[in-house]
Amino acid sequence: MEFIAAIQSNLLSPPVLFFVLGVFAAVSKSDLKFPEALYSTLTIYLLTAIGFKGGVAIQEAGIGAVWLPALAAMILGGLIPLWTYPALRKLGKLSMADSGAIAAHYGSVSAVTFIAATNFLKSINQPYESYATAFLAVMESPAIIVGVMLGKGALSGKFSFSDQSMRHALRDAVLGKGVLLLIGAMIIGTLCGKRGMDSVEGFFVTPFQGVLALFLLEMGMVAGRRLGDLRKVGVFLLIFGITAPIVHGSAGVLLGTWVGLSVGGATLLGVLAGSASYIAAPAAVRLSLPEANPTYSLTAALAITFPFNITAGIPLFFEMAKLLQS
Amino acid sequence: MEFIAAIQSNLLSPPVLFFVLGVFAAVSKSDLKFPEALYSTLTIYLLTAIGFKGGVAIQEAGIGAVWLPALAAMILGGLIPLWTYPALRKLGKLSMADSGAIAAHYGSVSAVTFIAATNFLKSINQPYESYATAFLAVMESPAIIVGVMLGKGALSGKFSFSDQSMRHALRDAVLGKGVLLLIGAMIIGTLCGKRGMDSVEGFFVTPFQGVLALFLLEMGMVAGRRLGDLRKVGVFLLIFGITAPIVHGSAGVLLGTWVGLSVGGATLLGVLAGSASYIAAPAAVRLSLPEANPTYSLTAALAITFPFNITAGIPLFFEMAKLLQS
Amino acid sequence: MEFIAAIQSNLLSPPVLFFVLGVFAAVSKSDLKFPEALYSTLTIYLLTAIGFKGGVAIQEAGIGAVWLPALAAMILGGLIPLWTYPALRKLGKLSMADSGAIAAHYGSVSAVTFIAATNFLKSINQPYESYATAFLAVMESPAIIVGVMLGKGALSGKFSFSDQSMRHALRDAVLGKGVLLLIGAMIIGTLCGKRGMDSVEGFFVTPFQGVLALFLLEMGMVAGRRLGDLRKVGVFLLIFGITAPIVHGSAGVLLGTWVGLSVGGATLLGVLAGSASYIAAPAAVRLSLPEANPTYSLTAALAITFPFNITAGIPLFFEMAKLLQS
Amino acid sequence: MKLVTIVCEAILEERVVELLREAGAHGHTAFPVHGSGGQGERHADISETANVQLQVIVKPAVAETVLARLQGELFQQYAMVAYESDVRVLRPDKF
Amino acid sequence: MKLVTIVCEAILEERVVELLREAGAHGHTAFPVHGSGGQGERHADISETANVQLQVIVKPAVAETVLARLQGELFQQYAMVAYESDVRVLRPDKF
Amino acid sequence: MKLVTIVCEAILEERVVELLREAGAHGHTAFPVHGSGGQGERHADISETANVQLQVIVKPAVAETVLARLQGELFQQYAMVAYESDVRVLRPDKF
Ligand SMILES: Nc1ncnc2c1ncn2[C@@H]1O[C@H](COP(=O)(O)O)[C@@H](O)[C@H]1O
Ligand SMILES: Nc1ncnc2c1ncn2[C@@H]1O[C@H](COP(=O)(O)O)[C@@H](O)[C@H]1O
Ligand SMILES: Nc1ncnc2c1ncn2[C@@H]1O[C@H](COP(=O)(O)O)[C@@H](O)[C@H]1O
Ligand code: NA
Ligand code: NA
Ligand code: NA
Repeated sequence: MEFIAAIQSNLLSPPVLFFVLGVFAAVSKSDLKFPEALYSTLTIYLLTAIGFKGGVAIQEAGIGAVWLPALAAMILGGLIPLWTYPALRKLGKLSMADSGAIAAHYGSVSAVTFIAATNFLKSINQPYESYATAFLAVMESPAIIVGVMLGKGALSGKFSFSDQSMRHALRDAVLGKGVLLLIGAMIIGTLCGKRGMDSVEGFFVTPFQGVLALFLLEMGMVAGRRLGDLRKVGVFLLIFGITAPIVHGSAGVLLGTWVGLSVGGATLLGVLAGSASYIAAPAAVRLSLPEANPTYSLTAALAITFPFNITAGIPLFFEMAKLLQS
Repeated sequence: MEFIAAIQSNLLSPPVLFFVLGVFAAVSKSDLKFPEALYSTLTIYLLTAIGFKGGVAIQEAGIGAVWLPALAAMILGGLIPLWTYPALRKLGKLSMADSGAIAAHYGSVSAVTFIAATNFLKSINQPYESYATAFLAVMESPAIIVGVMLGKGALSGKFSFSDQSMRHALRDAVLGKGVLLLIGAMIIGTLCGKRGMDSVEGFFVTPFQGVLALFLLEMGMVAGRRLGDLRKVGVFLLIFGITAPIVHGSAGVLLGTWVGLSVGGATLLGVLAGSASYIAAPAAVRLSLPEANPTYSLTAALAITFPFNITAGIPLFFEMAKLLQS
Repeated sequence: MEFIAAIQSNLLSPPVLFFVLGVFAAVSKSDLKFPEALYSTLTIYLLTAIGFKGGVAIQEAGIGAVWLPALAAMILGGLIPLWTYPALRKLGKLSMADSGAIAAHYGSVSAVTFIAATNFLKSINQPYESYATAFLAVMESPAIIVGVMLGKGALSGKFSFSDQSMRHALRDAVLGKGVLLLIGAMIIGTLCGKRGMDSVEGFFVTPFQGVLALFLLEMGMVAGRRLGDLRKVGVFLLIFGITAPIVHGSAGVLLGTWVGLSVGGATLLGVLAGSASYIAAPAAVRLSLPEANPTYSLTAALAITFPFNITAGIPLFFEMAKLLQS
Repeated sequence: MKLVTIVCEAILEERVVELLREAGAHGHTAFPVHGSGGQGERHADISETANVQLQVIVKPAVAETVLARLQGELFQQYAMVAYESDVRVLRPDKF
Repeated sequence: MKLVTIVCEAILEERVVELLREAGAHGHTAFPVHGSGGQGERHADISETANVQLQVIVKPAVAETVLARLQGELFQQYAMVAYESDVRVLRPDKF
Repeated sequence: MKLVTIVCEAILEERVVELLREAGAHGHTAFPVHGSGGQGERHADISETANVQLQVIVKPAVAETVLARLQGELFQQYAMVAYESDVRVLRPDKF
């Protein structure tokens, strides 16, 4: 009952509804188009805003409280490709490159899904560790590196670290704009603390939810354009796109509970583990695993897993965490 | 006396003054230039913001209170071209296409003029039906369709619905970004209601007036570049650009009063009827009536009628509504 | 002691730290890139916001209180190139054009440095004349005109006002977007006053500090890309880039105190005099003194003087003003 | 192989792309531009007055069709310029 | 007909357009670009370092004038590249 | 002199510029574009699907190297088109 109510309240929030509007705009072939500059600007804004807020939260909680769950989150991110990859190879009969690419996307994380989850928790007045943004920041890179190594043949010994495209992938995973802005803003937030926050709150906090809604309008259009590709990716990836978040999300909730996070914090770790990247991973993977078909990973991440998480996944992981900690 | 004061307070508001600054920038050939991406972003922002706010207002008022005046507004929009077109043909000796194009612009509406009018009402503490945005949304399309039909020879039987360019016009009038964002955001606002508004108020409400001022700076530049065209459009269109808003505005005020709107609401319907579109109409009309000279319609709408409405028209329609309902 | 604390508080503010992040992004060759449209938008926003706020302050203080210090500021701006130019010619052995170009940059002013200074004063609760923006506005142009004249050979009589490129420089110095937006918004603010401010505060004030932080992220990237040029500009310009702000800043503080400004106001005049332009001057100078190497002026202004002012210069000028007025 | 370049009002983009496809082109490249011409200045800041430049690599026969159709259907009524030049492509069978 | 392409510092745009008009061109097309050359890298994020590409279709004689004037008046002092190629246009009398 | 034009996925820009430099080009010009081709539509609104167009003026021998390396290293795996044409440049020794 409560679960249904939670889903409902999640569905009727501006970000989700603007996502639906974006899908409609794409499907109906409206002439609505976001300029590229707006998309990058929204990305830059969202990443610096959550990074900065997370940093302030870390400063308040103290690094001592953060490092253990952050380390656990990071390890989880790096491990996910290790079971995702063989599953895609064996069950999905996908190529090495495609399996590595998809594994990289699913081990990495989606910032927007994370924000939607914090909104959900706030809307039902569920407290959570607000330094959880740190998990988001440290989970972006490891899976990309591991996934690319697998996709390049690490298991069959074909892979070498000195490979030029591997160097590109490493640099992108570590210095790519996503990671740089998140971690950079987080460090700035940690250094500035509450006092710095007071000065920039009117920009990084006040309009945040509305900016997110606008961003999701655009994401809806991008996802809507990919709906036609659903047929191309086949039934296996469709099932994978829903099973993977459930499995990874459960693992995240379990791990979160185990390292001592609250119900809210464990939910967030579940959401992160269950989410798939579509900002950091695609560029790094495209450059280093060019044989992989980006249609597979992007369509699965953006047109299947993202909508699933934002509607059903978030409340699901929350109910799991509640159950586990009751 | 009061009328003069009302005009004055309207003239000394940031949006109007930024419009003037924009005109100056264009006329003085300053190197100030807005990037295209900024203009689209401002448009997207303003349309979603007023749509969303309107939707929340509709939810609060109940659809029962809205449908009748909205229907009246829609019909008025569709009717305006029916007298504007023959006037332009007979009195202005304009071609079929030009007459249809201008009629479409003047039957459709200007969102920015509407916002300026709500600002004016707020500044003099005059209450109004805040669901009036619904009128704005439903008045965008009908006149475009009717105007294009007339311009394509509907009166002389030359016109057919299966015409390819007519299909383009219909799609643009109904799925064009203006209508899509306005109606889409309105529906989202209706679904989310007050609670959704609370979460996005810091984006859709707090900075709204300032964003409008910035937008008008750009509109001023666009209008300023058209000032040179005033000579080309001739005296007839100059007179038309001031007569049309007065006539249509009066009709709107009358109709609004008749369907039971308050002084504020009737003023707004007057402003909508009296305003001419320069966002939705130009693209749809250009594609479907290519023989029409866009200089005529755009210069009249943007460089004559828009400044007239924003300075004199709004207080005029307000005084009319007050007189009528006193 | 206090001086150290002031520097520290200045260093740990979001704008300064985001600047550092930008430098890091450029130096580490991250793929972070701001779209051009975002940079222009931020510039337009910052200039209109400070102009408007300054105008409201002028209206509150009355033009009578503003004109004298503003005139003094303007004259100071025009004089600075007169000693900077010979110093660059004689001591730096730079060409006529290069000396004129650099003199123009250092006589003109940096809006962002000015804002950082007002932030600094606010953070230590030091009051200042809030109409000081007027100084910023009037100090942009004179030095550009004087510097260009010097660079074109005014001293050796080679120069003529009817020169085509001189006309370009004059127009750019007076109608360039920087000056136009600043002065335009200031006049609008003066006309609207407090009441106009109330309506647009949510846009021009609330998010201002955060927008500044974002802008400095971009400035950091631009400065970071110039770090490599530090070697090219040579030791002399390095020393000049730190000496000039100290000398000019001291002159500004003295002059400010002399015309009756408070400690805060004298600090701001010092900061303006000590700052070097990198928005208005570069374009005007490039067009009118093409023989000048822009690497010299831009690198000195942006990669040496700007970071110096924002970290050490601002607190230094403040301590000077305090000492002088105690 | 021929490179056909078309500069026209931005709102025509979709329609011209359709025309190119019908004429036998297998791809195209486009980007926003501004400019001036017989119909006056066209500024890029608002989409109503912006231009777009389309470039398409096609076989000579397709180039003929494209130019003929542009001339017949759009040249009279819209701000527009089109021209053709020779290019050497890799993988000519692709076009 | 000749297509003259000019890549130069963005702040020169107005001045080059003036030069083109004086040389006898009846229109032009322009758009922002970035790049690198003898004068180093030119990034598009701030207008001070951005480039612009101008394209203009003109009669061969006008092309000569344009290139000669560019060489004489601007090449020494600004980051700039210009080249010319042959194109076949519809309605040649327009240019 | 030859003008080589390359249209490819935006994320490849840095890598292609590197390749051009290695092949002997002394500069390049680039700008964002969108389009369609064998690998489907490429929209410019998000950088993941955006294209970039690179233009480079080089000596004929360098053009050969560039096209050969593009064909060998990138054509199989990425959305990409490249072509070459003749241009007449001012100051040919610059390229
Ligand atoms: N001579 C020309 N060279 C290059 N581009 C041109 C030329 N003439 C026109 N154009 C472009 O084509 C568009 C439409 O031209 P028009 O129909 O002559 O107004 C202009 O806005 C320019 O972008
Ligand atoms: N070989 C080249 N091929 C294409 N574009 C070039 C080339 N060299 C220079 N450019 C462009 O012209 C601009 C100015 O060149 P330069 O004056 O050599 O610095 C550069 O920023 C590039 O956009
Ligand atoms: N025939 C063509 N004419 C012009 N541009 C093309 C053509 N085919 C492909 N392109 C461009 O090259 C990109 C990659 O092409 P493709 O690898 O065929 O998908 C497309 O997105 C277009 O921007
Ligand atoms: Na994940
Ligand atoms: Na109307
Ligand atoms: Na100065």
